[in-house]
Amino acid sequence: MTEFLQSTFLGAELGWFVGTLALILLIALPLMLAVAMIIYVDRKIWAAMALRKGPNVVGPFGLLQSFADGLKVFLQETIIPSSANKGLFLLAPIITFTVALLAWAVIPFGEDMVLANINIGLLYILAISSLGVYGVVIAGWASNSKYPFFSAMRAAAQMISYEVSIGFILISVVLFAGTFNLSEIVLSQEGHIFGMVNAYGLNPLLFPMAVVFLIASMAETARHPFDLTEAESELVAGYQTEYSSMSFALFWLGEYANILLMCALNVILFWGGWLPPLDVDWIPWFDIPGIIWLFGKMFFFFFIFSWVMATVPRYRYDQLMRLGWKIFLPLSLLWVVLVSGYVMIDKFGLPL
Amino acid sequence: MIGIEHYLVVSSILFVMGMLGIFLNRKNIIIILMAIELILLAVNLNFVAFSAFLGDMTGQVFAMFILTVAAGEAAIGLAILVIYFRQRGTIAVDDVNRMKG
Amino acid sequence: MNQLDFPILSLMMGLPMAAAIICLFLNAQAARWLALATTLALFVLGIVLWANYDIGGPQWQYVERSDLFGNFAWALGIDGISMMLIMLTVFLMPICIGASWESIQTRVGEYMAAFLFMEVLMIGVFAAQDIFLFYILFEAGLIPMYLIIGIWGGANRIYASYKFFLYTLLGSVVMLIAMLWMVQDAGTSDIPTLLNYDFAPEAQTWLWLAFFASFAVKMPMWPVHTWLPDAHVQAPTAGSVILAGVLLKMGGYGFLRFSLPMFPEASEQFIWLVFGLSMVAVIYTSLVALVQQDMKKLIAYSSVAHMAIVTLGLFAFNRQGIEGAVIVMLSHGLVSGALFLCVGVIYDRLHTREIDRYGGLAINMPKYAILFLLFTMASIGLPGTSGFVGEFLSLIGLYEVNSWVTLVATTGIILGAGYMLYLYRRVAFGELVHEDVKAMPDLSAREMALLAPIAAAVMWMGVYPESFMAPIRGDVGALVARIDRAAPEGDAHLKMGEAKAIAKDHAEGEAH
Amino acid sequence: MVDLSEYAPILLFLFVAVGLSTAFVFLPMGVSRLTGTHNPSAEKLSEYECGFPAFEDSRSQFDVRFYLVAILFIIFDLEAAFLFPWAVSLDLTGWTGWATMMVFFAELIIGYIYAWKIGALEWD
Amino acid sequence: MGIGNSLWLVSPEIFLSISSLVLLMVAAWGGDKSARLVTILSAAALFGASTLLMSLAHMPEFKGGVFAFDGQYSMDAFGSSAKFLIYIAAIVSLMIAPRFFQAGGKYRAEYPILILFACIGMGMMVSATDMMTLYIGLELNSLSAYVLASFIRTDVRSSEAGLKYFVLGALASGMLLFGISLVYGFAGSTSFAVIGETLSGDLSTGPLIGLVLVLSGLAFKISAVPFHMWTPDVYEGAPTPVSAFFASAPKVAAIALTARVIIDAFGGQTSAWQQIIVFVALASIILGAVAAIGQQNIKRLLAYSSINNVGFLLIGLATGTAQGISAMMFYLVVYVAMTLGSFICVLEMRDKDGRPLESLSSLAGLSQTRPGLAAAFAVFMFSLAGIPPLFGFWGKFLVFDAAVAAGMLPLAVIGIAASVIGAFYYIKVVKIIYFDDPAGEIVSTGHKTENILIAILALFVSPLGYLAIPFMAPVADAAAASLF
Repeated sequence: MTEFLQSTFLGAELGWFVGTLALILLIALPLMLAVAMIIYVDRKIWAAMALRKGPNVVGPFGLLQSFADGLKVFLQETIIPSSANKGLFLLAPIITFTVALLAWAVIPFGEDMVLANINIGLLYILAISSLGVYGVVIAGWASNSKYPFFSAMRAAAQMISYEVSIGFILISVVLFAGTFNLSEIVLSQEGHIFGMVNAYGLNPLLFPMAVVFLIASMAETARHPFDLTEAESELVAGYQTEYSSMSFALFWLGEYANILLMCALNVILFWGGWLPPLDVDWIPWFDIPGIIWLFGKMFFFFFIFSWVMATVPRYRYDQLMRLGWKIFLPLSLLWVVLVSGYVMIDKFGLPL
Repeated sequence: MIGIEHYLVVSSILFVMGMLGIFLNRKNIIIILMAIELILLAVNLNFVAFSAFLGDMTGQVFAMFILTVAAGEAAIGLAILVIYFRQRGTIAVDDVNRMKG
Repeated sequence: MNQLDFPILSLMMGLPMAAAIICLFLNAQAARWLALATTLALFVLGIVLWANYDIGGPQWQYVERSDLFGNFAWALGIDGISMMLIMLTVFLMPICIGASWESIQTRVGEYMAAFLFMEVLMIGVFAAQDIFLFYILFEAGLIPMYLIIGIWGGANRIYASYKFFLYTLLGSVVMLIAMLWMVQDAGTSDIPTLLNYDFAPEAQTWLWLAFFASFAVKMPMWPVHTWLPDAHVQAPTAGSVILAGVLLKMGGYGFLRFSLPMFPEASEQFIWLVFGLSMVAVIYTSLVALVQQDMKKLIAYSSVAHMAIVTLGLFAFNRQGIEGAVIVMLSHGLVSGALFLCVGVIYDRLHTREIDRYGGLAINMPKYAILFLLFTMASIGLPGTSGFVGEFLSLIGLYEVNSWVTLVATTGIILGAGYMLYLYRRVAFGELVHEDVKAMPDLSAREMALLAPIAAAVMWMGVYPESFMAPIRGDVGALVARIDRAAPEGDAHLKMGEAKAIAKDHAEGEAH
Repeated sequence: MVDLSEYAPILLFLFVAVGLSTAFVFLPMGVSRLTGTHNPSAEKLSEYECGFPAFEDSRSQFDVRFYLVAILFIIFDLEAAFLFPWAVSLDLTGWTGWATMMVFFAELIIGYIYAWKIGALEWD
Repeated sequence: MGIGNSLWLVSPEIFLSISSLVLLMVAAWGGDKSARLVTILSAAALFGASTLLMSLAHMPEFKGGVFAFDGQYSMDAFGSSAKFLIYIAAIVSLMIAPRFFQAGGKYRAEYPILILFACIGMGMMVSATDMMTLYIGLELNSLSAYVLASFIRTDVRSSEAGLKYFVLGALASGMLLFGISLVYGFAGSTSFAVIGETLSGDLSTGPLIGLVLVLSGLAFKISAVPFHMWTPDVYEGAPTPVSAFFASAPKVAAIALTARVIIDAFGGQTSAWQQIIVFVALASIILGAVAAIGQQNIKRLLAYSSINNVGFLLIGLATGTAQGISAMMFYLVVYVAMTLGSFICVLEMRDKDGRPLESLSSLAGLSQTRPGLAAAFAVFMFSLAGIPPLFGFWGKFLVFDAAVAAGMLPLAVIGIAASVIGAFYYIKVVKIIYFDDPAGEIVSTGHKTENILIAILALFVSPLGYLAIPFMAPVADAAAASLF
């Protein structure tokens, strides 16, 4: 699209600008739409598992429920507590949402369907998602209220605890893929298992990491069962307690955007991204566009997220930290050694 | 086009800001820690810019080392600060005067 | 090795060193006896040294040398001048120990150790043949002296000890730099070699000043003499004796050994400075001495005046002047030491040094009065005492150079007679007014034993100075020959008389 | 110099994202004024507490273990930073590079064990 | 040079690293009960490393100095001798620690391990021939040192010392790094040798600023004026064994490092660095002397004394000649002995409850209550003042000799004249010990280890030390020669 616009009257630079802008909006706007819908899906799934109906009033099957909620919060009054640090208070949701959007810049939706095909995409994702902590901490701090503050501390500690393990897990993948570029990581999974299965996740060596990553990504996004940050019984609504109107909604949006991102990462890193599950020609997998495969897989993972939320009881905070520091971390450390050793033997043979 | 001198100017500004942050700051020790990080940032910018300019990887490797050490430094600094805070109950710069020099 | 075939100088340094260390661990009485025995043994060794000294032999005798490392050697050796000063040291030391026998009651072991250590250093300074060895020993004296003044001194001892320490240190560190440069330039730290090394005249100026800074303080010359009265007043008697008797001589020895022969041109160049300062010293300190109420202070100021005579004599650049200066040094060492002892004697009885508290001592302490008189006269320079010989020779020599300076110096001697006689009158004559003074006993046997040898030596030097002049004659000759090229033209224009037969001995004496 | 043009879209994305979120935050504030829902009162603006005024400073001293977690995170995350370039350059460095990193890893693990043993990882 | 050979060359450091990690595990499992054991083992490890170092240094193939790791690291006489000194100082710091900490509460096993870490860092510092090695070594040392300074967590002064040391140390590292980055940019390499070759002729502004910043950062680490301000506070606040350690081993490392940087990397730029070093040296001597006069705390006094001594050390460096470096190395040995001795004497200052005393006035009359300790203290003070015949004089003598030989007479004259100011406060301490009436505050009896150490150090500093000159001088000369 960019090249096409550059060839028109807009010229090289303006054409690039307009084209890129269009691409960005093409990512950002559907993303917000997707978030709205996924919230609806989420609620529906919980409802189904609890043998309830879920949203079913607004629109057909309640499909427009999220939009109604959106409109409601949009028209609400924005309450800024008198004791809050005003600037920071308003900055926090901006950061959260910006960061949540920004990570999508390097996600490959299909072959060559990526906004910025940078060579260190994985590192970029890691860096950007780390920034998310800022939004939470600033929100908790700026509210100048007890519960948001505690929640922010918990959230920060939780997010960084699991980020450590995630870092090591990513290294395991990178060791296999030999690159940080997300598209290349996806492509390197093509026929990874016996030349047939397009997934690292089924590699016996990486499967545990895939599981750990799935759990860690729940913890990282503070999803149930790790939603200690907004444990209602203890902390009211967590760091968002003092927020209202769209500021509140932005946290919500950001959170779900992050959940989607984590789903996407799970898919891209371990389950073949936009590739069909099996690298075989006798089924017309490849006629289905990659993006559908990607979304389908993501939806599957989101279903797992939702499922877990509906069924698993919440962790205690000490259990949460123990899991992160005493189980996942040593496990992922060990796996880096194992994977790198395997990769080395694979490449160079035994050192003798 | 942006050349090496632009990077140098930016890093120098960062460096000076860090220095001023340390010397002019009379409020909070945390700000000093941040100023130190700013200085290290300036250094890293320098190293990476020079590294790219010279086509020599040493600078980037050095930057990695600096990052690591800066992390260790920040960790130890925070730890000491916590100890100090528990003793004194304040982290204002002007209160660090139990010993007059 | 030398005429005795064993390293007598090292022995003379090692013996008191060992004794000093042992003293630290002994009780009071044992320490006293050990110190006395050691110093007496050293005195005997000194006599051996003198007896075996080959007058007219090589300039440096008893030479011993072992290279230790780099630019530094354990090199010892003496010429006549050194020997006389060593003799002075070993002669005074037993007396010092004796003087402290009863007056020092606290920390006796440490006290004796400090004195013995001082003795090591003093002998070493006069015997050192390596310039750095000289410096180390020269400087090291600070530590024991600082402790002696500070621990066993009077009420105001701390101020005095600081002043003593810092003045002398400041003077000598600059000298160290000069020494470093000299060794760098000449390529050797051997003093005899350096004595004959011609430094560039421009360099000499700076070097001379650096040495001057050290020796002038040590000497002490006006205006850097102010540490001396303080130190003397506060030091215990024996400390004063050793300070006045030997330590001050280090300054004079330094001029004689370093400044003059090594930098003759610079010495000549700065003759005005030395003369100027010395003249001021002679007159000014004499006047100050006149108004002193404290006996020790008075004697201390007289020392400054006497040392000014020494510098005047030394910088006369001729035989009479230099020989006279050496004799004044020896004489002053004895006399001022004796005078301090005299003060110490009555101080021990009354615990005050204030002159007005005494008076009429001639009545109840006749022996003391006689001896005190003898030393007073010697200090004034009465013929027949040692003081006369030295001062007379110095002034003769000085007269050849500058008659005006001589005039001033002579005036100083008259003033000296004034304050010393005034002191004596106030202490010894008049009525016995104070009851406590009346009760003072005369000299004890111990005090007699301390003062009598000095009196004998003073008389000997006054009556037959040749005993003391003979060993130094050759060395002074060598020195004069060395500095002759820079000797200033005098204003006296003396005319040489015909050589008589009797002068022949002298001529031969000079030839060696 | 390195070609950074691939990053230009990200920069543009940043502007767009910031613009979007800022708009989302501030637009409702304007709208609420227009619609008249903007109606602050002292009770409404006070910070949340269970129906009574807060007793204490809300930013009270909290558990030091949060700091400990932060410190541990800094350490481990930075160690991971070393692993990233190593992971993609094993082809070049070979067994030597691998062994070197394993030495590094061993030290890291010793530090980890130490932290574990002295109870830095305990939460209760 | 292959990697195996390189590893062999750094075997002392590797040995220390492995030992320290093993000991860390011992400490983790044994807890505080194992503190004493860990201390002993650490000392043994340092001893082992010294032995290893000596045997390496005496191997014929390493005699002339060889590079390891592609010129990042140099195994030569200079580094070896400095390292040896560092290890010795560290062993002493270990020996004096347990008693001190036990008196004030608990002794923790981390202390010896931190000392070991610092030693590894210092070993790297003195052997570094590349800015990167330099930096890593420096930081390894510094980070351990920050923790050591605040080792008594319950003492507000200790934590404040740690905080100050940390803030200013980090600032110094920042300056040093910025300088290094500039030098790297303009010289195109971080290797000392390459920098030395590239930076010749007149310097343009960029590398000049780099050079100045590098020197400033290093001046911080050696606590030279005008970057000395942390020293008194840190020395006062830190636990005394730690102060003793700071004043000895890291100082050796930092000075040696500075010398190597200056000679190897900036050797061609004598005019650029020499005036800086000369200024810093003189300023350190004078300020170290003047500022010490009013101090009432013995540890602060010793801190100023160390600043003062750094000035003298830098005089040796300022000459830029082999003789000067040799003199500097020699002085370092004597300095370490003197300063360690002084600090151990300070350790002996305890009241009847075993609490440490630090004020000068509590020393009053020590000569009557503890004559042996007093004598040792006096020996150290006089030696620090550079009064002959004590060994401290010889160090100063060599340094000034080198300065004179290099034709830097004004430097020598001002420096030595300023040493007299320094003498003032040293003799003040002696005055308090010997002349004042006993204050009776120090009533503790000596501790065997400390007494033995004091005796050894005092004997070394006493004139008997001169006997060691024939053994030390060739080592110092060889060390200096290996730099050129």
